[in-house]
Amino acid sequence: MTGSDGTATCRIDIAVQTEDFDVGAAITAAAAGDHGVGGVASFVGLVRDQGGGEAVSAMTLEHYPGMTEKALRTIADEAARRWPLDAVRIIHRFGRLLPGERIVLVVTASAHRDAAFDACRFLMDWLKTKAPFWKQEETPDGERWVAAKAEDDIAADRW
Amino acid sequence: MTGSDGTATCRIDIAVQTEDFDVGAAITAAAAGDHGVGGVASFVGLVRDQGGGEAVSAMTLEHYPGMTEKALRTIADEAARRWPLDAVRIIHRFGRLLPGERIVLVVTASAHRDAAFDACRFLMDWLKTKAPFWKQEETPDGERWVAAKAEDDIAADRW
Amino acid sequence: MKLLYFAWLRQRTGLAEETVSPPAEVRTVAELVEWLRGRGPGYAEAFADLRPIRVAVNQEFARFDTAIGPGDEIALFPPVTGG
Amino acid sequence: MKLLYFAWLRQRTGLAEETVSPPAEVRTVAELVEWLRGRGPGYAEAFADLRPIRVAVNQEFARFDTAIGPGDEIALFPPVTGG
Repeated sequence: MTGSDGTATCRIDIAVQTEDFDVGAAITAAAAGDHGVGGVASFVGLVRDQGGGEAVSAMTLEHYPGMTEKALRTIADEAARRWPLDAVRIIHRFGRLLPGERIVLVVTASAHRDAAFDACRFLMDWLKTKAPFWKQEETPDGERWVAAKAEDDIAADRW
Repeated sequence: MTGSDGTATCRIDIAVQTEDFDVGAAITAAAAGDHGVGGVASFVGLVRDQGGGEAVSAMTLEHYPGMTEKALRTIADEAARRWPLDAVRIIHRFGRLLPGERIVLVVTASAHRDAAFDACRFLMDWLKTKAPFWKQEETPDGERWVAAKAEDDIAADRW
Repeated sequence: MKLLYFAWLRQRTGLAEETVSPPAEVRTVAELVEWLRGRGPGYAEAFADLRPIRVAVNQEFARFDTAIGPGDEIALFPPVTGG
Repeated sequence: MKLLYFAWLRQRTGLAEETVSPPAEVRTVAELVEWLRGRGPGYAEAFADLRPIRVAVNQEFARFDTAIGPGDEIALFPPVTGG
């Protein structure tokens, strides 16, 4: 979308919440009222029933209230600076979640699909290494904190 | 998802239709009942209100009934062969559509986000060059067939 | 032999589909197109330049040198632009 | 100075947050952690190895050599694992 002053504007919406979210509504909203949008990319992250070779019966996400929204907004701003985006939507849950439940949603809208795809993946990669969330899994052997993955740092660093 | 015989199975659903579709339902269905899914990537393509520097008031998608579903299924099978996917959903509309209306949806579900992202983008790239659809735009100067883009061939060939 | 035309090829030939019986020496898509060109000015114009034309034989993408026979379904169309 | 601990650092220190007044010579995150180590065995154990510990100062990612002062909010936590 181009603003009345000729500069590109990007709608950015960030939410950090315990409740589930409506994926279809978020994707529809990303393009709503802007017929310049040609593509909306999105990613939903879900709780898996296994991790590190063990069964996972539940996952608890801890976060840093106050910093979390700021960190997500910084990441979204960076995406909007790098790609011609019309809208970015990030929703991240915290608290205790069961396998199959949604954890995170990232939505990007752009005139062109390459920008939407790249920005969506960039957001997920940066979010995994630059947003203050920590996952604890419940397994048959007890609770354990999920370790950060070296591959996530590599994925974040390529952008 | 791993089948009872130990081999990986991927649910593939293809639809070619005039009606709009429910994005949220399709994304939810891609992970439903399979708690091995850790990520669902998706892309929605929409009719833009401009193309080639001209205003576009409507777009008509023509396709090749009989071949279209087969071609989409071949592309989806190829994605399932290349990446460890749990589900692929492709919905493509035909007929006359207005700016802002959805044209296409591609959804991929996998244990890991890289596979979901890569497969989703692969599907869109191949769909744009290997599925028998043709777009005609209505502009102030009349109707005109959208020309194939060299960059779409390049995008399809990199996979 | 069933022929199908899409997009501007449909408009230029004035036909969405037709059933034809070309002579036996028409054994490839290229030979079919050459034979079609002789059927009238609409065909000659539609097939004047083959570079922007693509082919499917029996609902699979094919080439101008693909062999064809009497029972085949052959579609001629511009490069696809879906998605 | 407000300190926050997350994930296993919260569990090992037994605290989610606390307000401390370290001596004036504590001018960086590293010096703060060194000072915390002397406060008891729980702290000493939690901060025995700094490699898996990350830092935020005033809700922005920082480093162990980042300067800090009395009014700052300093968070200590393991590498993040969201998404």
